[in-house]
Formats: sequence, C-alpha cells, structure tokens
Amino acid sequence: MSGFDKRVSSYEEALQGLEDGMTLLAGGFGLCGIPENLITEIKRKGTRDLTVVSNNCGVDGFGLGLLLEDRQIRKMIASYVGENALFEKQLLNGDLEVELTPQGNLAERLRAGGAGIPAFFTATGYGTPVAEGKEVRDFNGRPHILEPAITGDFAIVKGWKADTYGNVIYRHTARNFNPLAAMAAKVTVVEVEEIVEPGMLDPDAIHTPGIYVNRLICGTFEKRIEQRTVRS
Amino acid sequence: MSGFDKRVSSYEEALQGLEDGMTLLAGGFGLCGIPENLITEIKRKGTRDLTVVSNNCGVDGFGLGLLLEDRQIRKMIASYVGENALFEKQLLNGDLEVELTPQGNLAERLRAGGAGIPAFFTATGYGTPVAEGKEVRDFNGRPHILEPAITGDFAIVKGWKADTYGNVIYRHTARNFNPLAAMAAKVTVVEVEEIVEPGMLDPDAIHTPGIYVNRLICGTFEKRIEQRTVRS
Amino acid sequence: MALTREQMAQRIAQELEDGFYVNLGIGIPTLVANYVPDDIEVMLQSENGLLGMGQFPTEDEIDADMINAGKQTVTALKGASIMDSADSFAMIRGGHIDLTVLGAFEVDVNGNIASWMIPGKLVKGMGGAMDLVAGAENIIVTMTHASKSGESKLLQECTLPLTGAGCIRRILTDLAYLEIENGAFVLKERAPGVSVDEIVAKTAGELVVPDHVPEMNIPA
Amino acid sequence: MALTREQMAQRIAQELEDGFYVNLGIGIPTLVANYVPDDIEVMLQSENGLLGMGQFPTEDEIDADMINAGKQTVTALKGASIMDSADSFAMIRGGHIDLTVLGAFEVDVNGNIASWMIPGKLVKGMGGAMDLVAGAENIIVTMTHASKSGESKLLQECTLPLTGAGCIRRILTDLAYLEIENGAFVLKERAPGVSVDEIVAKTAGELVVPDHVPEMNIPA
Repeated sequence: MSGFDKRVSSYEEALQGLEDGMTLLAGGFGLCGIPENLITEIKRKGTRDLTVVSNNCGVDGFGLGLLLEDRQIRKMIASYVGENALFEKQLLNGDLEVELTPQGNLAERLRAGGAGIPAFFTATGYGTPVAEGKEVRDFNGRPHILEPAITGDFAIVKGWKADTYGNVIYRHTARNFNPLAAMAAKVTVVEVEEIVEPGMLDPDAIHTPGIYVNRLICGTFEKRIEQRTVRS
Repeated sequence: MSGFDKRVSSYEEALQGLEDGMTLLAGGFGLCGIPENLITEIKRKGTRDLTVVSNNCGVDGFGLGLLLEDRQIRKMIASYVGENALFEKQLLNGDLEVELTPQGNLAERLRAGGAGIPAFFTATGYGTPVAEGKEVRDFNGRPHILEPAITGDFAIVKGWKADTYGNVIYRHTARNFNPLAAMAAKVTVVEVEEIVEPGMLDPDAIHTPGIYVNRLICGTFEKRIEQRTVRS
Repeated sequence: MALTREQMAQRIAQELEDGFYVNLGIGIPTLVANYVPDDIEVMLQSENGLLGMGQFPTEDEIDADMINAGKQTVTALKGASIMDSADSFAMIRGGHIDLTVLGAFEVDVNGNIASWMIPGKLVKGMGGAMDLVAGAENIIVTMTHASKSGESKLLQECTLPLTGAGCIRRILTDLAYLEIENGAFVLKERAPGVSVDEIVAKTAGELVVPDHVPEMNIPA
Repeated sequence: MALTREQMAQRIAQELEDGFYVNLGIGIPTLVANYVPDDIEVMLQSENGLLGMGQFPTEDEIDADMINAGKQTVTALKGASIMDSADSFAMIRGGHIDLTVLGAFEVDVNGNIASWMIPGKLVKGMGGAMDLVAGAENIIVTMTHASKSGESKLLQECTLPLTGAGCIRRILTDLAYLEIENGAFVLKERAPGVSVDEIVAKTAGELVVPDHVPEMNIPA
C-alpha cells in the first residue's frame, strides 16, 4: 500500500509547507513527549510569526524554548508558561502574545477540533478571567461557558512506535497532548523512536490511527528531564 | 488494595440497585460486544419502565430483545432499531417509545456525559427531523445543532479482559459503545471473559480505566453472529 | 443502456486515489471495493470502529468480535486500527475520510439528501448516515436515476425527511454522473448509450446540460 | 498551636476512604500521600494522564516518559492506567475523582477560589487548576489561614482573579477546618491549642461559630 506509507526521508521534508504565520499544534507536557527534532528543524528553517498551541513552551534552550531565541513565536496558546526567562522577557516586551487556557479546556478543544465539534460547554473557567466574552449557560443548575475548538495548519507530534501506515503508539505519560494535536491539524507530522511494518502493532492498542498522520519520521531523542526526583 | 477490587460474586449482586424507571446505558453494536449475561439478569430480575440507551435493541430472543418480551423497556434511545418483530409490534401499539439519534451523536453524547460536557455543537442532523426543537448556530459558515449529553443510572458493559481494579480491555470491534457507556453512568457494571491480577495488563493499552468501573464480573458468552459472511 | 449495479460501482471506483480512506455504505457502495484499480490502494473504514477492513473471513477465521457496520463478519488488514464509536465518528465528523459513498432515496438541487425514512413505513433509524453526510468532505451519492415506476429521484426539493441538508455535490446514477452547482444539477457524463433526452426526461430538478456530455468510460 | 504542613496533610488524610481516586495538588496536598491510613488504599491521579501514580523512582527506575503533573519523575503502580490529556480531564471534569486537594491564595464565603494569578506579578498560567476545581465532586482547599503579614485568606469576597466560582465547600487551614454553608464559613474544628478567638480574628469573611468547636484529632 504505497499510498499509505507515511514515511519521509528527512526532517526538512517532514516540515515542507510550514510557512510564516501558520498555526502549529505541538504535543508534549513540560519536556515529556515533545517532538524535539521537529522543533529543532523549525528553528533551522526559521519559520516566523507562528501561533503555537502547546500546554507549555519548553525551557531556555530546549523544546519550544528554542523557537523563542529568534522570536519565531508570535502567539502562544498554553495552560502554563514561563518556565524560562526568555519567555518572560519577550512577554513583558510585547514581542510575544499569550492566550492562557485551562489545561483540560486546551485538551478538549484540540479533540473537538479533530472531531468536527466546533464548540462545547464546560464548567471549567466560569467566573474567571478565562470566561471573559464567552457565552454562559446553565446546565443542571450550574453555569457553563462555551469554548471553541482549536485546529491548526501543522501538528508536530512525538510518538514511541509507529507502523509505516502512521499508526502510532505513545509510551507512558509521553502520550499527553500528542494524540489530540495529531487529530486537529491539516498536516500532522509524527516523529517516533521506531518504525515497524504494518501488522506488527496490535490493532486494539493503536493510540493514533494512521488516518490522522500525514508524515512520519524516525529520530533519536535526548528526553531531557525537568524535575529529576528519586526516592532513597 | 481491597478498596479497588471491583469484583462481585454474582450477577444478582452486579445489578443490585437497578430499579424500575431508571436509565440504563448498554454497550454493543448489533449483537457484537453486548453484555449478554447482564441483560439476562435484568430479564430475570424483572426491572420495568427502563429507558435504555443503546445503538440497537438486539433481536428477537437475544440481547436487549429479551427485555422486550416482558415489556421491561419503556423508552429506547438508539440509532437503529427494529431488527426484531416484537420491537415493531410494541412500537406500533404505543407500548414502547423511541428516540432516534444519529450513531455518531449517540456516541459523542455518551462521551460528553462521562466527560462533564453538558452539550456540544455538531453538524450532524442539521436540517433533519433530529434537529427539531434544537438550537441552530453557524460555525465556519455551516449550521450546527446543539446536542445534549447523555448520562445514566446504570451502565452494562461487555469487556474482554479486566484486572481486579476494573481496568478493561475490549477485543476488536466488540469495543464500539462499551467504553462510552462505561464513562457515563452513576454505576457501571462490566462483565468480561477473563479477570487478571493488577499489573498483568499494559497500562498504556487500557481502554476503560478502573475509575469508571464500579462492579466487575466474569462470565461466559454465546457471542451470536448476526450476519455470518464468509469468502469462498 | 442504464448501468448495472456493478458498472455503477466501477464508475465510482474511478474516483478513488492512492492512499484514500474510504467509507462505503450498504448496497451498491459496498461493491466499489471490488473495483479498486490495481495500481492504487485504499483503506476502508467501517463506522462501528474499524479502519482497515479486509475481506470476509474464511470459515476458520470467523470471529464474532470482528464485524463491519453492516453487522457482517469481516477481517482486519495488516495495519488496521480499531477504535470506539466516538473515536470512529470523530474521524467521520472531523472530515478525515477522503471519500464516502452512500445510497439515497432522493437528492435535490440544493444538495439535500433523503435516505433513511419513508413516512408511513416503519422508521428503523438513521444509523450513521446523518454523521456520514455531515462529516465527509467528499461524498458521492449513488442510486438509480428514477424509481421503478419511473419517478425521478433527482428533485427540485426533497419530499422525504432529510438525512442531511446542503451536503451533497456529486451523484452517480444508473444513467449519469452529475454534480450540483449553484442550485442545479449539472450533467457531467452519460452512461454509455443513454441519451441526454432520457436523462432530461427523468430528472425532475433543474438540470444544466452542457453542449457536450461525454459518455462514461466503463470497461467492458 | 498552628498546624505544621505535615499536620495539615495528616488532617486531610483523615478524609480519605478506602477505594478513593484522589488528585493532590502541588505543595501541602502532595504530602497527604504520606499519611494514608494503613488500613485503606487510595489511588492517585496525575492530570497529565496517569491513574495509579506510585513513588518516586530509584535511580535505576528513572524514566523520562513517566512523570507527574509537577513534571517530576514518578513510577506507576501495578494496575495503573495511562491516558491522553483529554481522557485524563474527562475523569476530572466528569466528576469521577473522589477527592481533590489543592492550595489557594484566597477563598470566600460563596465558595469562590483564587489560586493562580496575582495581578502585577507575571502570570504563568492556571495549568489544570480551573478544571480541577470545576470538576471534582469533592474538593478540599488547604492553605495557611492568614498571610505572613497577618491578612486573612478567608474573605467575604475574593480580591484576586478567580480560579473557580462557587465550587469550594471545605477548607483546611493551619488553624481550623471549616465548611462553607449558606454564604458563610462554619467553624467545624480547631487546631489543637488554637483558640476560637484567634480564628475569629483571622477570618475576614462571615464566620459562624457553633457553641462547641472540637479540637482536631492530630496524632502526635
């Protein structure tokens, strides 16, 4: 099935068509499960004025933090940012715009974007700054706000294993936002640690079906740890 | 973790508390992945005036069709019914009420019920009898209707394997509505083909986490086939 | 001559492209799978939760836990994935299916489709049809051009309760391939040997007939 | 005497029941896990997508792909399950978590909570806090009763931007355990050796003081 072989041969090819001003959805939570090499390629490529949708924005010098160095990000939609000094500086300078959205709303908005649901009601954020300008409606005696879906031009996703058709399995908590970003973009690019032949993965255990994946590439990963905690 | 051992010792115990007039969510698509023995127990128990939410209503003498025999179902919320003569007769007699809902809306309404989303917009059903009385709103230049979540008092679910904590894995297309029904009820009862110790199932491959499961029982299943098609 | 069911499936198969994810409805649409060109591959989605549907099983392969949306026993291809009904319809409603082929009772010039309910007859339900027409980027409706009693199924306005509003653009009948543009059917191709006059006579809704209407290319 | 952080965690741990699914926020809430009574078991949920969070790993067990919501390396218990962020928050927002414990800057008599943003300071984001307060059936807020400069954190009306509106019922401070009823704080328990007068003095919002206010039972 050549038409379903999603493999590309280089990171350059993987991100072909990503242009200035586009909306980029990125998987990962903190530094866990981030598409390290795709981020590096965007830095190399120099794409600018990006709107980036990601739970966090990496740290100084790693992850999405790399894209701050040359001011490639114009706007960040995230639930928690500012693990790095450069982010703070650009925010205070007005070089960077931030839209804070609760973590659960962010996840659900991405899923909605992928699932063809343009908006949904949620109790999360009612009565808070997040609710400003949003419709409020009571359900079951509780006020809820209407949240819109999020979609993107490109998604950059980090998987563990994939088959050549782009069926992806994530490993442990590196799953996080990755399957949701994968659903919600026009072009979804996935980098994984291992690519296997179709039939090698259990069809009952696929996290992201290949239908959501446009391009697939195998990479090696640093997997930096943010909070190294051990028990004695 | 005794508090997390969800096993019960009998089908009678599994359905304790199911009362006349309650809303019952049932997994299964056609006769595939239906909670056979839980249905049989409801028939034995004689619970009446049930509102049943299920994609289909079984066939004469099997599956949910069994509950029609003694008129235990007052209302059916389904996407496709009438695979059996008794259903048709009760419907025409006015003994049975039916609310038809598109299959995708049914699935999404159950998920929403489980996920704390009271309502969502969808294009499905706009301009059709399904849209009657529902709010219409344009998103991205297309009209959408507002669909409410579905929740239930009890869910009856058929899994393949579970650990004693109620982490469930489904097999093949017997998954269908089962994980969704499991999310959306106050009391979720799961019957499976095999129960294993915690740690025997891959945490990355759980379909229904134990948090959604209140009671767990191991049964044997006929697994009747509706359309036996073979290639020569 | 009007196309046979197999010929209709053959014509629709020409719309397939390598790498397409396709959902085929019950009836003529199912036959399309038999005419996938040799040089391309498509993957079939079954809305009960199977992406990568294979052939019917052998007697030995039959598995009650592996069925398609028609409740028939099937197999899964290597590289298939299985998902719950919400995730399956997320694919459909989110517009990720490349081509959906389904039958209908009526279609009208505004792209409305009626395919699930005939008042007075028992209503059995819409199943996934309303989701499929609302969600698929690219839908082909296939049906006979007229009923057995000769009444057109291509109408100015659907008379039956709708399955979806304003969502149909392409129609293949046993007589013609048509597209809907600006509130009219546009005749794009004729079945081999079928005259424009016959198509005009059997089309109740507004029909635009270009100067030249080519015959379909149906292999013998 | 005011409770220590460990004592606050001990008191909260008394609210745990066998079989509870629990989400513990960062700070004092995290310490609650150290005081689970021996005769019960609870399962910890981490909102990044882990149900059944275990201890910190040994050096050998460290795995960059296994972290908690505080981005710390952790382990998973036998019987854990891992899910994506939407499914994780479905658990939280759908009300399936039995107990959520989190910190706050302020709480008021209407059950409003402010915990994520201090105007004038850099806003780093709410993370999952707004989801946790909106979704959990059963929330306990834990914080010091007053700031270091002596200003009450239990107010008639929150002054900071809210994390959630009308969603808090139970509060444990270093001085008292209180519940919110009918638009007022109700003093349920005192910390050992803390006088009702001190609590009254340090509570800015309306406070109902029953005739008898028992001391908390904190093991030595």
